[in-house]
Amino acid sequence: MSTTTSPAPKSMADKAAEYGLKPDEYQVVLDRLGREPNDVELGVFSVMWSEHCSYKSSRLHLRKFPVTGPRVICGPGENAGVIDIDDGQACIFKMESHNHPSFIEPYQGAATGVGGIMRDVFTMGARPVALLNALRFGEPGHPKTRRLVEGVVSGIGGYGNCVGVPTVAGETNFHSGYNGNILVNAMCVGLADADKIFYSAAPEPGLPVVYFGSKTGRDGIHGATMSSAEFSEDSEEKRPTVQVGDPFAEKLLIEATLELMASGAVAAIQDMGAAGLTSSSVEMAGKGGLGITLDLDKVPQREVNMTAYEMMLSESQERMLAILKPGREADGQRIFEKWGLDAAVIGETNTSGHIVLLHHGEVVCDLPLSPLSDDAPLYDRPWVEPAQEPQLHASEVPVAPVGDALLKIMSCPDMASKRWLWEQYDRHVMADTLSDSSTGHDAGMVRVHGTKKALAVTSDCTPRYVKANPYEGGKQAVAEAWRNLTAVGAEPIAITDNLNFGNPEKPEIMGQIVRAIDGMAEACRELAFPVVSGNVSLYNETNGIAIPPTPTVGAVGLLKDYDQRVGFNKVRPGQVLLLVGETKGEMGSTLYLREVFGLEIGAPPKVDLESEKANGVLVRRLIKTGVAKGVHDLSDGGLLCAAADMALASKVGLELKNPSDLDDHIFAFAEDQARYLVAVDEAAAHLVIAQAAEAEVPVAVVGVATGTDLIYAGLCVSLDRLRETNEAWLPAYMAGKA
Amino acid sequence: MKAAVLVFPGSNCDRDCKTAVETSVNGKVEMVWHQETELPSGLDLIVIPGGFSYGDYLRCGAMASQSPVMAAVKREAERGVSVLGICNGFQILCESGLLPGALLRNSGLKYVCKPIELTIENRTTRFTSAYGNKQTVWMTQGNGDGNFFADAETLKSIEDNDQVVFRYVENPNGSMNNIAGIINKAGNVLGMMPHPDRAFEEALGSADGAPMFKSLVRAAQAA
Amino acid sequence: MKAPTLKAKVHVFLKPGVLDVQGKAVEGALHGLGWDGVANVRVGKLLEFDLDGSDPEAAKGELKAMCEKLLANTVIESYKVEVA
Amino acid sequence: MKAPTLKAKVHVFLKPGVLDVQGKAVEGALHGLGWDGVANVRVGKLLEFDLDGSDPEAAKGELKAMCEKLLANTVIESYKVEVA
Ligand SMILES: Nc1ncnc2c1ncn2[C@@H]1O[C@H](COP(=O)(O)OP(=O)(O)O)[C@@H](O)[C@H]1O
Ligand SMILES: [Mg+2]
Repeated sequence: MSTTTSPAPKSMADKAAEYGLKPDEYQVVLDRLGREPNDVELGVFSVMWSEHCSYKSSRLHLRKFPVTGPRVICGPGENAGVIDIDDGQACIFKMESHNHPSFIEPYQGAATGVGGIMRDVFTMGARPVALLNALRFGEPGHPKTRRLVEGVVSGIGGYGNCVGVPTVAGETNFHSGYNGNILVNAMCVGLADADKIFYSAAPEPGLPVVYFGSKTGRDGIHGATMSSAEFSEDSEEKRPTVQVGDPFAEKLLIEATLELMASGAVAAIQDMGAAGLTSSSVEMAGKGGLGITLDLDKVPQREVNMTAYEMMLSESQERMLAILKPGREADGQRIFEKWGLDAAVIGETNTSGHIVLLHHGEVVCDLPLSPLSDDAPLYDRPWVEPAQEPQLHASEVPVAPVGDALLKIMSCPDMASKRWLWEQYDRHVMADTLSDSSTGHDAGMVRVHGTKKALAVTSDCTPRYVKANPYEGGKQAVAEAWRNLTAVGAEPIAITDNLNFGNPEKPEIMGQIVRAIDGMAEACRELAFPVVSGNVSLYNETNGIAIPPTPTVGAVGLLKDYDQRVGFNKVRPGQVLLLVGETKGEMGSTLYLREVFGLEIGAPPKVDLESEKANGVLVRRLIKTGVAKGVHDLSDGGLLCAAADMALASKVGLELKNPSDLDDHIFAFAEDQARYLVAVDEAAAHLVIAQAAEAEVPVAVVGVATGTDLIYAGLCVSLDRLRETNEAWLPAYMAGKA
Repeated sequence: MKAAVLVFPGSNCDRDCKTAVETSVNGKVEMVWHQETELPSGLDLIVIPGGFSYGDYLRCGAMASQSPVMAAVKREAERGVSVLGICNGFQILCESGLLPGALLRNSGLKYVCKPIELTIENRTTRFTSAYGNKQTVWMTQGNGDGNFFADAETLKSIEDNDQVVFRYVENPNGSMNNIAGIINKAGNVLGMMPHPDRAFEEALGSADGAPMFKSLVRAAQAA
Repeated sequence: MKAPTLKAKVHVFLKPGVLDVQGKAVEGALHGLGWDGVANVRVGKLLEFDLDGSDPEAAKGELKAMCEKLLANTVIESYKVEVA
Repeated sequence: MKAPTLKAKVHVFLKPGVLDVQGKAVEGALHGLGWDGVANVRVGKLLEFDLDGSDPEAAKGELKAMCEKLLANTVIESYKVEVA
């Protein structure tokens, strides 16, 4: 066998370092190959062993997640997770980050993030039906923030709207901890028939490998390794060509892919995501235990004189790699032509166990596949128990007039209405949207087309809790997602996660990762809420400053009959408000402390998973039996803010009281977990109380719907004023006036 | 009712339109690919759906208006078949000259998606007869280029001929005279930015789109 | 052998009476940044491409046809073509 | 009295190598309409406006500053300025 080496002025070891391989990792390459790799081969190793593709720092800990369950069809390891939603139907979903690209070029970075996550979902045979996004920006006053918000939001809308998938939910936070590293996590949810799921493993030798979609250019070369490195001042200068998204091409790609699958021609398929052609071909052949040969001259190219290295590492968007069943090339041809896509048979599977690349008739890469996956670095990085914020005592909580505090919190960047943002997202295309960011529900809901079923979707994480205590914060993110699904009447089924952290080579950061995962895993186990897919984004640091730990949870639930759904938008005068769940008065790390006093202190609220479950089961029963007329979970800002949301969405006043022996400000703003505000008809209240007693779930009457004001402990604010306060901030900020 | 829904590369409300017609009036719907040169015979309605035909990259609707199927649509329109263009479909109708005017970038320069209230300005058309004396309707809309423009003379003639069918109660995009939807002089081609195809049952937040399809069924039966 | 090609430029811009919302926004933004001396901003499109052929006059005719048919919406836009 | 003004032109276009989705679509559409001889379509923006001042060289400097700050996204776009 012969390999050609490209002219290599530098030593290969230097190049390895430049491509992101550590010296000991490069040594493994040398040992396994028994020779020096050439440039192309080194490129393949470096991207396959990047943090982004190999999960080398997190893999060990990700194993703690429960990944099975009665409804799990396919857990982590494939392009996306698959769950059973009855009647032979499946839901496929995943969340993924595009943090670094979005910081550099917010529009294209966010747009291609949305495109990438959609491909992960339709690659498995699903039609995408809902999009979500979890965004974390720097503090509003930071000079870059406004432009980043503007760009990211229009990029998300620009892509999702054009492709025609509704964006139905998300979350948006602002904090100085993200000044140098914003987070853009996008989630896509799709639907497929459970017996028509497509996987990436090449099933047999001798099959044609087909490339289809857009042409390959020099976009984003080394994106995978870049997203595995820290930012420094000059990374904006050094960056490689930015990837540009073409949502129109993506739309064609979806239709063509689904049509190709329906034709029965597909044996295996994989989108070209990070590290494009390299990871897709290596994974397809590697998972199938086969080999693969590609002729790079056949790759549709957008630019002239592209090298093998450039083609293999290009991250041009909207491209797919499929392995067809024997003799089915003509089906492909017909379908690609119909949809106007570039396509070519670029190779074949074989039994060699190698990936062999030909360029201009020469072998430019010949690597055994097994070391690429089997010998991928796996690190048990040293970690230390993260510092934890101490539990606060009620006496340590400063007192503010309840009314001032409420208006401050409801108008703060995290709580202010995100209307400016979500009105740029098409939330209704596909004509199955039952609830979205605008409707007053704790989760987005889309119908399973043509049925009475609906999917409920949400994305949650409270980074300030995770920062104060990674373990409890990790638990909380999962619990809040579960609660949000429960609050609309859905059965929570499974989650995807997006773990965003700083540099794992620092023991304190690694400690955050480890403990947050521990907490999440614990909550997933207790709530029977397995993890079916996910993504890890590390090195979110600039000049040594890490982001707040942000393990975002995206969750999916099922409603068997969407007529039984509920929100907090239909509360009527005369209905009684019940608070389900116990209020001990958890004030640590609350919005109250941060927004009113500028204090980011205190242990976050504890998540008692048993009460979480019991309270949720009760609420779901109240919804199912039609007793609950309005439900809102309690989260940021506690009871009073939840009541404010409810009053605004239902356009009805609420008169609240404090039946506890806690001080009024504490009862109003404590962020104890596992709680719901539930509106019921007056006549039903005693029945609910009896049911709750039987289930040993604490419940208290806390008010009644009436009038046009929000009333509590001496506070009386009109809904108009409240609405103005809540709506004003973001549009004013974006117009440069706040 | 027998309807055809056109499908361009980049259409994304084609299925929505089909479902809307099927659900609200139990119509029979055929999907017609943009490269077809003939439409099925005996159609009561041709729907040009929303979306981003050809990515809307040059101008919204520009490339679609040149497609083979649009030549067939023009012929059918001349014969009096009902044509309904929604959102991108409205843009395509203007670009192809079947409706007067043009749709410019929204005055706020942003894509705007929200439920919106419309007044019914002309309830005598074959698209609106089933609205009875309902004064306003709710539908959602979502577009970046819904800002209706026509030169003064054209605008005057549109108004003089009662061609404005829907107006925004609150103008979301700078449209002249708050125009949300217009009809051609002959009364068989309607274009509108809001989506009746996303408002055909209460679960979607509004069923106010359904009477439009009911009106068309009536018209078809009368013909 | 490669056929001779010409370089085509097509400038498409909004007609004078048509409100240029993009231009207005750019103008507002420039003023906001302190460039008060800017006025009458108009935003147009400039398309550049290669065109087979060697006769610039014939090419111009083609370009005009492309504009009328596709590249410009003459209800709201005007165009200029150039060949080099 | 009116201050002297200059006519400014700013051409903003995608850097070479950056995928031009508009250009790609326009090219496809032109081919579809039978203009097969069209290739390498690139779509850019052309901004035209009045600018207070009488010194073209100084104006060019201003225009460049406007481009860097607002008119071009220099991560993916280049620009050319002209003053007349
Ligand atoms: N980036 C976003 N994209 C879409 N919707 C968003 C986004 N940010 C916030 N929203 C929506 O705004 C509403 C309020 O958000 P949030 O306060 O985070 O909800 P909660 O705390 O109840 O889960 C929700 O409906 C949410 O889906
Ligand atoms: Mg919530």
